Amino acid sequence: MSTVPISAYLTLALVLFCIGLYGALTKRNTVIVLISIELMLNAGNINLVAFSKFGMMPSIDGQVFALFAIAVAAAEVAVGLAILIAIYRNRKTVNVDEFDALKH
Amino acid sequence: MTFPYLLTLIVFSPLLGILVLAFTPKTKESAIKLIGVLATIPALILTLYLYIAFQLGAKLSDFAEKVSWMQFANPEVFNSVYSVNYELRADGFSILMLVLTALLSTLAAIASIHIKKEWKGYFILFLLLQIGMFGVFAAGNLILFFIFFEITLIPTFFLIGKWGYAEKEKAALSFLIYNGIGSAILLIVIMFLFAKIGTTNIEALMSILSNKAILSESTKMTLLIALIIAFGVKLPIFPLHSWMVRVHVEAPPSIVMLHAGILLKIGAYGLIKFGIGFFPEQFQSLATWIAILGVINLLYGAFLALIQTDFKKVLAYSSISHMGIVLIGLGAINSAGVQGAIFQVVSHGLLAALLFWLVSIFYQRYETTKLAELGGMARAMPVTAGFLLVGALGSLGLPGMSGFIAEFMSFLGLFKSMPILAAVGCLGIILTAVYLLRAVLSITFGEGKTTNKVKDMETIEKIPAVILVCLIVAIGVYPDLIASGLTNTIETIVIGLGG
Amino acid sequence: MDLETLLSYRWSAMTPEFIILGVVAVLSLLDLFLPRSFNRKLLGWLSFASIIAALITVFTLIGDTPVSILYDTFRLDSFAIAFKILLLIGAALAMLLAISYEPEEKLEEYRGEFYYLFLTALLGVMVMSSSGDLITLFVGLELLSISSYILVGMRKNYLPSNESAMKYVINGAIATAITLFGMSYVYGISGTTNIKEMAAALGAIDQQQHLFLLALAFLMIVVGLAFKISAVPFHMWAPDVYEGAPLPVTAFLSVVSKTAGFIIIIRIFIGVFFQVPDLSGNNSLILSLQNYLAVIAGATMLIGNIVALRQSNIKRMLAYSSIAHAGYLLVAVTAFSPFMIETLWFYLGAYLFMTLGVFAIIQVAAWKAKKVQINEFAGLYRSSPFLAVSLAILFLSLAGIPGTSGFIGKLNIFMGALSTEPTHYILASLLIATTVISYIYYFRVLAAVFFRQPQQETKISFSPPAVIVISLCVAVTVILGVFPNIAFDFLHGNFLSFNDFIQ
Amino acid sequence: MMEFAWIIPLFPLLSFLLLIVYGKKWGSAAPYIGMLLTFASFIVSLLVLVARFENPTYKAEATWLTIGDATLTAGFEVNQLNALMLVIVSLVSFLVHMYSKGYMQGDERISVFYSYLGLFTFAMLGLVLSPNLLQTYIFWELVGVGSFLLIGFYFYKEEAKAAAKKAFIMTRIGDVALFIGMILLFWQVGSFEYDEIFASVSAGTISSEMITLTAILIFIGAVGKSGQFPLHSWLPDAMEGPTPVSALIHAATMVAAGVYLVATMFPVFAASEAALMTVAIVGAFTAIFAASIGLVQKDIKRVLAYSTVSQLGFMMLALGSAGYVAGVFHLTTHAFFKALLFLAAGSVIHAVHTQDIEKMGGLWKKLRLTGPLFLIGTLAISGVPLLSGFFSKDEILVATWVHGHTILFLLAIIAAFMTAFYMFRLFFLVFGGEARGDTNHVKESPNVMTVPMWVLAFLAIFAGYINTPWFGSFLGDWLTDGNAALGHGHIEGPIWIMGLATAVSLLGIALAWLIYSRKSLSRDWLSSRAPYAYQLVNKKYYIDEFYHFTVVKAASILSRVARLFEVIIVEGLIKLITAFITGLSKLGSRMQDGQVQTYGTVAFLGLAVLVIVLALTGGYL
Repeated sequence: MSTVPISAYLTLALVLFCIGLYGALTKRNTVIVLISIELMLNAGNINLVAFSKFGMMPSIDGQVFALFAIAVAAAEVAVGLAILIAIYRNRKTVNVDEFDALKH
Repeated sequence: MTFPYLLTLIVFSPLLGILVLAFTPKTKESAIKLIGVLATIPALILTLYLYIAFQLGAKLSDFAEKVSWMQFANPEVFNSVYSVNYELRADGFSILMLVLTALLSTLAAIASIHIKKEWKGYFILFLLLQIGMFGVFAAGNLILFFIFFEITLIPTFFLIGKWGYAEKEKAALSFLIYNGIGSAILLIVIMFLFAKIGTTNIEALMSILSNKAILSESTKMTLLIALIIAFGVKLPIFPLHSWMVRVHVEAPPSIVMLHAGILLKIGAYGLIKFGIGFFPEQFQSLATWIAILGVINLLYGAFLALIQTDFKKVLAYSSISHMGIVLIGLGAINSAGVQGAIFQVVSHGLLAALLFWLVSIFYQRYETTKLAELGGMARAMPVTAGFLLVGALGSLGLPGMSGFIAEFMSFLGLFKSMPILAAVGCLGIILTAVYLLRAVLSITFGEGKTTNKVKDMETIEKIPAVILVCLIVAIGVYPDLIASGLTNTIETIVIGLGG
Repeated sequence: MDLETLLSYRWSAMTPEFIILGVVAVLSLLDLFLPRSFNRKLLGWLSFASIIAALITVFTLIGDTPVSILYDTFRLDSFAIAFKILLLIGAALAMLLAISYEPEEKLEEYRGEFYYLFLTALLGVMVMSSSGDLITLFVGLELLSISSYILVGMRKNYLPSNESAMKYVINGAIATAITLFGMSYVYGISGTTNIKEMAAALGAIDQQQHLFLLALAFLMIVVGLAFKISAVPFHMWAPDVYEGAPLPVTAFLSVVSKTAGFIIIIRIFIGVFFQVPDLSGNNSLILSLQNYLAVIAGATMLIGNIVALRQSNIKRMLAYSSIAHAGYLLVAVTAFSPFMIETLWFYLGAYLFMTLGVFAIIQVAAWKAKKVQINEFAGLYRSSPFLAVSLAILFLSLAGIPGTSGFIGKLNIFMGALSTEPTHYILASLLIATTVISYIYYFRVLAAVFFRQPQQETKISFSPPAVIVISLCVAVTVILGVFPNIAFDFLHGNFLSFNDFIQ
Repeated sequence: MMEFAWIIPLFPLLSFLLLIVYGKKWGSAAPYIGMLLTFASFIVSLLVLVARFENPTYKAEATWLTIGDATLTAGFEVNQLNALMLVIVSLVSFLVHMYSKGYMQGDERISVFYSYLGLFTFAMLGLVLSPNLLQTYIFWELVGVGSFLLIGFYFYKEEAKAAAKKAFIMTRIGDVALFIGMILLFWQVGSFEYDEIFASVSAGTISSEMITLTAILIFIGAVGKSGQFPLHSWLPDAMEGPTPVSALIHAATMVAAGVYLVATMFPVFAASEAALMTVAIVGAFTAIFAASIGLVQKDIKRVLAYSTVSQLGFMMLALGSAGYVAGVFHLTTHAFFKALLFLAAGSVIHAVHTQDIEKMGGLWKKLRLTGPLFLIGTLAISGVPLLSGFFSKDEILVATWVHGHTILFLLAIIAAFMTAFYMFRLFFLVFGGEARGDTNHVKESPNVMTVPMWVLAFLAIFAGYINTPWFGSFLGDWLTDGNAALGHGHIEGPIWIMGLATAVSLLGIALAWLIYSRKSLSRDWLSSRAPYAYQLVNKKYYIDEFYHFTVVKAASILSRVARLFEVIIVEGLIKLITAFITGLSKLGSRMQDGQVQTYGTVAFLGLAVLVIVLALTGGYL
């Protein structure tokens, strides 16, 4: 089987993380923002898994950690969407930049 | 014989009054006033007892108290370096200040009859303030000193802000901020000493710091300058004085009696006990600057007092000017100077209290302190006018009153170390006479301007004035009355200064 | 693993968690099946009782430490106990506030959730406080976060509540992501998630770039956790969320959630990074990276205190003041003095009481008022001297005036900053300076409360739980201010300066 | 007896305290208390003087204040000089007390007046008794207060207020000089005691410059008190006070205190030629300067005031010319005849209720007693032979001549001539000719006022005989006995000086008679000759104006500068800081724009910055 060096996975994760961050900070649509956050979390997961397989001292812990992380991420986004729905009821918009009643 | 917990009793005796007041209903005005005044009496008696015991040769160590208070770090794991004790002690100077505090507090409490509203809150805060002041002078270590020092700020803030005159809130806030900055600097110094030396006990620090090896020269110098700034705000030293003018103008007179009488003196107290006490050599190398600052204070205050149109402002600037004398005395760094400074602390305390009490009396009747609107008081209220004149003469340094002794000794000291500067400073003596006479004569002499029919002082109003005048004259006529108690304090200081 | 090993664990160590967990389950079921008419407040009292019970059990656990079960994922050391005490007390008081909380639109139908989400959040923190493994730390953290997201948005039909929840979620999720990313690097280098093994593994490494990566991970984790303690650079959500959230939740966030942040910070810093040699190899990584923390702490204090000056809404003002306090606490972390944990514990404890007291007062005083503007507090002294005086004492404590616990706490931090080598003069001076600035806004409120006349006479109706909270907080604040040794002796007597942290 | 000298000042002090406290209650009884107590102190001082004749100097002192290792003492001393002064002071004071009973009749604040008199007398006697410089200074100031209070007695009059203030402040200027001189001496000698000072002066332990400096500083103090040029201008204004006060304070006692001080410190002065010279010059100049102003004054009291200044100048001249005895002698005689003159003037004013001599005239017939009394005084001061003034002034002239100050001698002669002239001008204008105002309701003063005048008149005539060229210089010998530093009891001078003095005084009188009584010369005969000179003199050489435009203006300008500094720098700095902080907080809260993504960005940027720094510094910061 082919061996891809760990550095590749790490770079991928880093790139993914940055993309996610970029999306989270720039997109107007809240749903997309939440998805971008998913990307960031998954970047972390990739790291974990990669390390657990190709790390200098491989161990199963990383994958366990990743599983937990996935679950957590799911919950987080679920809550996010729920709140989005609640706010949509009152505000009739999903554009994150319009939620600025509280400021200064 | 020993005096267990005498100092603690003195410091916390006002608590009794606070408790009683807390359970007296708001509506019982006369009762509240009475309690307020009575609550200051125990402290007065105790301090007098302390003073007499001390004069009869009780050892200072008999008064000291020490109880472990808190450990930052676990004493079993670390040595007890990081532990703070509750320790009180007294020496000649602080005993003197304690007596002065107790006395002025009682008088100010009597003077509070002119307070218009909400006596309950007023007296509770008043007594809190008294606790703070006692604590400052009885504190045996710097942290305790700082704690009480800060405790004085809070009641004063509320007393100024609630019972003051038109601009009261502004005055209260600027009082708080200035003194906050001062105490912040003080805290840094204290904690630095604590962290680096491991104790804040005043005597211990004195002995440890006298050792050259501890702390570098420059560090000591920095600390000293920090201390001078910290206490300079309180004193106040030019140019840190603008808050004090505001307070003098806006605060209720009975509080100004305490403020000018005691609180400002905490600055001098700290400067003498810690500034000189801890860093004598450094202080010596700064002496010239201190003296110059003193002369500046003296003249600057005097010149500004010369053109004020509000009597309270005149008194405020005269306070600045008089604190200059303290600095001059300290700058002289010889026994005469230091003693002069201490005398000035006491004497100005009494005189300022007297003058502001009189201000309160005639403000009560004329509703103004503007020089332009007053005049010819000597006809309407001869007694008040007389006292006012006495007060003015006292604070312009008329021999036979306490002010002269202080002025005389301070200048005596300064003329030894730096005659030229002293000669310049003497201008201040003339100016003082000029502005005080200008102000007081335009109030008392001349044709009466105000038309309100007024009564002269009531008997109750006379009590504080008479007591104060008696003390002022007593000190002026026989200064050894208090000088004798100070000898060892001054000796230690002067020895620290190296002769 | 087989049953024996399972049974061989001393589960008793987890009793408090079990109690909370059980009550959560019960509550959710009850809430589901009980009829609408049933007064949900009783559930509140039930959960309060459960917290108290947990607290008592925690006290019984003092002494036989450290206990470690489940392969060290759960460890009960003196640190865990000490902080659980704080957490439970804070949660109990916050719960009292929640019970007496009455927004103008009734939240009857979801009052139940309100309570057990409180408990789940609490559970998360408790797990964190005694977890010996990155995974449990992370899960606990998220349990807390997710519950509190919902709590913030609890007032469904109240727009600010929704909005603040939204902001909280987005920021929180980003923070989580950053933290996770950082953690993944740490795991990658050490090859384990168990803190103790990590410490061993990391202590051994010598490769430059690994250390560099660790430093990077350190910074990411710091920034990620800065969100929880609302410190620079992740502080900006705090004012908005504090303003929008229901008041008890605000209280909960500013106390329990902040404590949680510091718990995880200490766990990771001391457990992991303190063991790592720095790039030069002769010093601990955390010590050589102190300056980064110092910068963060300084910036937090400055921003918190300075921006607070302009706030007209008291909840926002308190938000900034809580940012400032995070800064003060970070000073202690930065200094890393030998008695850092005591310092943090004491300060968090003091902070807990004064903050909750203040929020309780606001809840009582601003009963009807939708928005809580500072000038609406004018003349509070007239309408209720009790509230006014209590507020004064608590504010004095927040401002660090002697005679209150706040002063002792600050003194402690200050001592730490000055007694260590290298001495943090600048940080200490900054702490004091910003404290003086803080006088301005605290005392401006007091000036309004005491010196001004009320605009309109508002009848204040006291609810017993809130009054209990207020009096308790004031009492403790003063007592700890006058006799701090009550707390210190308790610490020193029972936890022996936390030297069982990693064994 | 002398060991009880300390009791002398206590009587007036007692009267002061009693009257200030109970005066209101006792009302009309007040004067008697005052008189009684001052009389008591007069008797005691008389006894002390008698005792001093056979016994040596007595001195007693006790610790007053300990400063470090130095201890200051307080006590009292009885030597020739102050024994003499005690009598003069207490006597004049007693007489004035008595006189005031009549003069102040009907004033509702008479008790206050008497209490002030008591205070002053106490201070003056204390001053005289002081054995050391510090104590002298203390009473010196108290005397000033006494005078201040009495000048300002009519407090509702703006002039009185101004005069009182002026008096206090101008003397204060002198006092500060004295203060400095005193302290400088202390650090030289290590003590304030006179005898120790003199000892170390004679021992030569003090550098001559220091002696000169301190001597001159002390002399400035004297200048202030004795209204010498340039600090003289308060004295004429002080005439705003009640006339008895002018008699007591501003003629007989306080103003003489300056002379007394110089006399007491004479050994120090004697040790420095320069100091003596200064004293002499200032004295002589003042003498002629004041006399010239006296020529044109229209206010009866002001004429006397300027004559006082000028006479004090004579005394200073005497002391400056080493004529210790002459100085003290003139001090004594002057005390009597000037007090007499003032009291007489007072009784005139009492009668006609004006002080403007233009509105008087022809009072000789009306005031049968006052007239002659005034004449006696006038003759005495003009130095007409056989009256006291003649002898003392002669002594001074001799001393000046012998000491070799030819110019000063001339000035003195001219001054003497002027004295004679303006005094008789005054006399003729007031008593001679016809009434210019309405004089029908004018009546003689009561006995209580005339009796003291008789006593003084007696002394004004015969006091001179205690020290004459013919019947032996008893006073001088006694004063200088056992104290070489004070010079000889009697200085032999050429006999023609006496003739000259007599001549000029008679000349002055004659001229005055020609112009004002016989009117053979028109009144503006002289003034029309030199109008500018006249103007100059009439305006008192514009001294007050000069001060107003220099000192006062300077002070007020400085004050304004200080205020500007206060407003701009001190307050401004604070405003700047507060503005800065509020600006920062404004910025901070503006950044909080409610956009959740901004918050995220900030966090990210924060992280980025930290990471970049880490990358750049490689972990070390």
